[in-house]
Amino acid sequence: MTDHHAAAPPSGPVPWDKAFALRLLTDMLRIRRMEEKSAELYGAGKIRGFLHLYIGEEATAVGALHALAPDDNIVATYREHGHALVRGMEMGSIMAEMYGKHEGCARGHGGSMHLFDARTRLYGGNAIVGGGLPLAVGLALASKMQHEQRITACFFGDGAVAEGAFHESLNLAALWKLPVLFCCENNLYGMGTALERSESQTDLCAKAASYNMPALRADGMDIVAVHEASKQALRTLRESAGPVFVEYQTYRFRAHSMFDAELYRQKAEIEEWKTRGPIHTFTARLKAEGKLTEEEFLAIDAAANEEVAAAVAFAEAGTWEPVDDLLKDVMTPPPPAPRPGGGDAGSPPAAAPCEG
Amino acid sequence: MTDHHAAAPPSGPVPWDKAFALRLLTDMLRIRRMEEKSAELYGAGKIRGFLHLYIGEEATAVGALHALAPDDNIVATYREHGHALVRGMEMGSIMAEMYGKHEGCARGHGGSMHLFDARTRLYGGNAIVGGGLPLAVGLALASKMQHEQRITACFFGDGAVAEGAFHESLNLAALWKLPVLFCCENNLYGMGTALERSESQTDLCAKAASYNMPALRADGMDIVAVHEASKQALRTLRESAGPVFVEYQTYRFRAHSMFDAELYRQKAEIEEWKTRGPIHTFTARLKAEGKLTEEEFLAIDAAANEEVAAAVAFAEAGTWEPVDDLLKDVMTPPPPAPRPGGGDAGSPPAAAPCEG
Amino acid sequence: MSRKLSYREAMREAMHEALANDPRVFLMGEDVGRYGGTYAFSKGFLDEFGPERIRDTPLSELGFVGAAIGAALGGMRPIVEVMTVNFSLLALDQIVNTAAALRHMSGGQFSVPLVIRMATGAGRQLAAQHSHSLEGWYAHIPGIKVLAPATIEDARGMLAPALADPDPVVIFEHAGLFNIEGDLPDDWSADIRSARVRRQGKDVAIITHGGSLPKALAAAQTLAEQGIEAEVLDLRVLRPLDSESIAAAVAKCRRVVVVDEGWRSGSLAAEVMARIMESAFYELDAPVVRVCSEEVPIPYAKHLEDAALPQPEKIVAAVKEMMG
Amino acid sequence: MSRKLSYREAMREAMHEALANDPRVFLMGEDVGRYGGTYAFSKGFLDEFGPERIRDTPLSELGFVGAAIGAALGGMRPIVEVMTVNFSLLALDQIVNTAAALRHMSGGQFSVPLVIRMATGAGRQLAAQHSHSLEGWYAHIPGIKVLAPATIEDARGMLAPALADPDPVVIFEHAGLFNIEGDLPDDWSADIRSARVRRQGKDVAIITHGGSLPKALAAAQTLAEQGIEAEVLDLRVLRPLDSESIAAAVAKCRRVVVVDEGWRSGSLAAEVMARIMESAFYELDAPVVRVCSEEVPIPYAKHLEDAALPQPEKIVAAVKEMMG
Ligand SMILES: Cc1ncc(C[n+]2csc(CCOP(=O)(O)OP(=O)(O)O)c2C)c(N)n1
Ligand SMILES: Cc1ncc(C[n+]2csc(CCOP(=O)(O)OP(=O)(O)O)c2C)c(N)n1
Ligand SMILES: [Mg+2]
Ligand SMILES: [Mg+2]
Repeated sequence: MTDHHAAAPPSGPVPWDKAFALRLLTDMLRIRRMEEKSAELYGAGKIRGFLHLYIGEEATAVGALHALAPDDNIVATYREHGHALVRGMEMGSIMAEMYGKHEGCARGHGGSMHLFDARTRLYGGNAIVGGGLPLAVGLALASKMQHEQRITACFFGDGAVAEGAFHESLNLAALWKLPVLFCCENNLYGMGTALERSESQTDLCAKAASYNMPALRADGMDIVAVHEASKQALRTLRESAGPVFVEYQTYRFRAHSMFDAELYRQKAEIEEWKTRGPIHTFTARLKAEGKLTEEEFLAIDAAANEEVAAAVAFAEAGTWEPVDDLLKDVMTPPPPAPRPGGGDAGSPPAAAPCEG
Repeated sequence: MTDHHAAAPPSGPVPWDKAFALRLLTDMLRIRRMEEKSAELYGAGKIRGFLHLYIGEEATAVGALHALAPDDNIVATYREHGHALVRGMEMGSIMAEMYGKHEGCARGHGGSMHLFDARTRLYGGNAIVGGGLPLAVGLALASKMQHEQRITACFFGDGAVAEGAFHESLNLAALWKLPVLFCCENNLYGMGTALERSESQTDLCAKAASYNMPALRADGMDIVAVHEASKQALRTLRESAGPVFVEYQTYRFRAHSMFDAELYRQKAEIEEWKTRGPIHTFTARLKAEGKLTEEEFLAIDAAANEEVAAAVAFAEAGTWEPVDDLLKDVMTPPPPAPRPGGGDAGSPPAAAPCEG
Repeated sequence: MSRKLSYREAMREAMHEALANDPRVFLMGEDVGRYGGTYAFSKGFLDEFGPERIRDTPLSELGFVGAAIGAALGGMRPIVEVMTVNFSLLALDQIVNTAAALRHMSGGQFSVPLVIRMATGAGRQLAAQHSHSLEGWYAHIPGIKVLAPATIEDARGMLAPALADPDPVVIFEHAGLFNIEGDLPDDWSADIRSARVRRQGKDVAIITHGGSLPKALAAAQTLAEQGIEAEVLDLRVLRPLDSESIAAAVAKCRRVVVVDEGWRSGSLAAEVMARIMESAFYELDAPVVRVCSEEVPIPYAKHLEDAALPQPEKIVAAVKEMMG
Repeated sequence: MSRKLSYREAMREAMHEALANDPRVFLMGEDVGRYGGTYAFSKGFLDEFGPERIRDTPLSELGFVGAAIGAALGGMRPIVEVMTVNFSLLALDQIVNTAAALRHMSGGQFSVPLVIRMATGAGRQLAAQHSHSLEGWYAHIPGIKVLAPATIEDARGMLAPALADPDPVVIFEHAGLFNIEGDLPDDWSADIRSARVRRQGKDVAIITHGGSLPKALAAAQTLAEQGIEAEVLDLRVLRPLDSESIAAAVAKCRRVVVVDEGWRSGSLAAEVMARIMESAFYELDAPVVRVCSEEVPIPYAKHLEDAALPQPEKIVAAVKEMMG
């Protein structure tokens, strides 16, 4: 946990065993390589629509998600490729979705902004800024009412903090003591709008306090800080039996989307942040501590690249959903027999999530 | 300024000259008598729709509004009879509006919840909880951009604090340093929902801090406290050249509206608050200080009752807007001649507010 | 056999049954608990089912409707009460962009078994901000069902199938109906698929729904006294519309008046007319006409409000003008 | 004489002119300043007019649209850019319950001279939450005007009269049009009252607006090659609708296809059909048909998105089926 804008190098040794450290490094690299390829494929017209890259921010999703249990719920934004991958989705399924193929996780209906996965409990991929927050509150409400241990992690950007949905959601979660981990990925900009032109109070943790909600802040460029803060946040969440807010201070190295001319920030600022890139700093640290050799690094990277190549091949080989199925999933197909009258709700409907 | 729930009697002498003190007492009594009559008229079917009484809360509007300049802007809620009256609207115009008469301030279009008055810059009367807040921000923005000294006072209830509109408005006002006085009339309930079941943080001033906005709290049952706090808030507003939040802790003695069975609060609680009634406590204080005699009080009260009687007579004598005019004010009537092309915006349209 | 009860009681009974029968069902919304429901629909529920299942919400329409969507995704069966359609404007983003879109957008992986109830309509002098009739807007959204119970039977019967439906269902309850009373037959039944003929006739079909149904029936009564037999079709299900019943009414009567409390331009009535144009044009003996609300924010004063809304007299006049 | 420019340049020029001519005019919205406008409509404005008048807003659609309404009330002439219609759902309460209602509700005391601009429409593979066409919803609201400039001339010309209008005006700019180029005659003019015929014809009238106009014109071209002369009527003003021009098109062609990117049920197309039903029924040689979007949250994949939206081929097919 560091101060706002603190650029201090992480202190102390990496507190993890080698296997775990390399697992996290690997996941960051997998995201990076997948997204670099995605940008290329966007240029080639294979991926279309909006594409928001997470490059530079990988430590946040990787560090935070590795603190969660496999059956926790995740709600994310349109900048969610990394979250989807770390949660355990097949890279091919993600890539195929970005291609718009039938083999994509959402059969090509959603694209880059709408990755969904019932198996890993990823509830999107939401393209409305702030739109995922109320949903996360409701998922947590369902867990609480059903006496599940499950928590719901909700990712959103600094820009979302200004939305009414943020306010209403934090209040509801705190009022009802719901197990939500509010994960604010503060990359200092919402599109071209810097945080200080978006918030009268730029200390986002101070905002959480106004809901009586415990808050912590982590250096989002440092995977160790992210992961440890996330674990701490989860401990607080269980102890206080209520929501916790975590601010991850991070930075996106690329444009907001593929259409952004980046008039609003200086090259020098970007370069400065790049010196804190989460992958190369962690790599250097692990090497310095003797937990990683250059060969190992190259092997991890090669594997990531291979996985990307396989994912692309999978997407390329994918098929197009038949146009005749266009309306198929607008509504759930009706049950076989019509309901009799008399007010009995009958047999329970298919549970949600329904493994589609 | 007192603590939450503090029932301590106001300390110190009334710091005003007799004339001013009686002016404020008079206004409180005028509101009280007007509303008592309104309730009666509602029972008689003369007033219809929703009617929300301010009885018990009079010190807030009277104390706050007397701190303002005549050309400041006011934005209020559906519980705004008092605000309208104190601002200087004719009681007859208010009463006629509640009757739905053509002579009402809004020609009978609005009723009790929608009192408007261009002359005194009362911008409603808004029946959407939280709906007036963005409007107040915009009015203040207009003042600032036009280099006017005008401030905008925005009244809203404790219930409105949970709305996204509150969050977005406070942030905008603080971010842009706009001259808005956010006047929260905390009467502890939003309809039947007590503050602690509506807010995870019941210290509403703590909420304001999350926007970096100065906040103060006043005992809303004590007109001296209300007025002095409001003046203090206005000084702060001018010094900080930005918005200020004031919480007036008050209580409504009557039901939320005429339909409310008041299942959600105890008789004893109401009775306890009634001991702090703003009119009788202030009356007693003035008498104790020798600023008011019983005769004077009776004269003021009699005048208020006469004003009410005259207002009712005015409303009774009023006419119904012709049905043929139903669509008249949906849009502003078109200007005499059609605009020529060429992109010149032509002569400026009627300025708003347009003295209708 | 039958028994008498009010619309309010019927809906209350339906909710009570749902809460009693299915532990996944819960009710949330502003003042559903301690206050007993703005319209007293849930009076006594808090004591019986407790604050976990009768959940008072802060004033945060966007937030709590979104939370209800999330709770439905998470395995519950929420009934979320948005006090009135007027306030639902604040929640539309969650309804359109999440509840309605989620199933298709996720490639069929997730469904949202949510019921949203709201009061709708004008007629009680509540003025411009509290008198909307926006059923037509909701009926435009793919991915949801929209219901408008207008009878005791439907108030009693539509909730259960709505809760059993795996997709979001929005129920509009016209505030003008809450106090009507009627007989509920013991063998009542209600589907959420079909329109229903509420009065048989042959000369003209009056197609309507919700709060306009009693007005249409009153008009039909008046017309009958003048020798015109009007059929009254209650749409009941506003999305998906029961085109077959509409076409049948046209085929039978060959003349149609659509009555809808929405503002005229862009009303649901327009959609009914478009459907008739598309599928039953050649069966018409005269152009379909509509009786809608005037295009004005609904005014407070009673005579103005009355003038702004559909009324039996206007329906009668429209029919008689059409009959020539 | 004329000069060539793009839709984007035309709108930019119109805003520039308004800002330069009237100190009360200012532009506010998400990323209108430093970013240069999401669609680059306001590139360079910040430097020229400064941050007071080119005002980047936080992500708070309800708040800043409401603030724009207040600023209009307070004597300014705001142009508020809601990035896209999709996000305007968050601001609908302020638009419906305040901007549109205020004048009537206050008995004519206050008017709201506000211009709200927003991008609309699908076609760029932005999927379910970013592809709405909700002009029809807006066209339902009394108290506002709704415009849909679909040509270079209208992009250039409709803003000034919208700003001069004392009431709220909502301008829908279809994102598929931003890059179109065309000739702007020196004597261009634009009103905000009337529909306009974009192509003369006699066999069938295609009535449309916004992003569907180029599709309708393309269809008309194809039809012309097959000997069918289609008239293309661009509605331009969606509220109030120009019923006279619609009636004239019906009277001239006697056959009508309405093309509208809104979802079919409850679309603006339904309203056009209802108007024709009401006022020109006997002039029709065949029932009016409509080509709308399929009733599905718009999917991402191109072939699915294409299938969901109106296309020239579908228009051609609809016309040919109608012509028998
Ligand atoms: C309600 C809404 N308004 C506007 C947009 C357009 N938009 C998409 S992303 C974005 C910036 C969001 O910034 P932030 O929350 O910080 O997330 P980041 O993109 O930085 O990860 C904006 C304005 C949107 N998608 N939704
Ligand atoms: C957006 C919205 N939601 C719900 C309502 C219904 N309603 C009217 S007043 C009210 C309570 C508001 O409480 P508060 O803000 O504390 O003001 P008070 O009535 O106590 O003065 C509610 C829920 C409304 N008018 N607007
Ligand atoms: Mg950001
Ligand atoms: Mg209150």
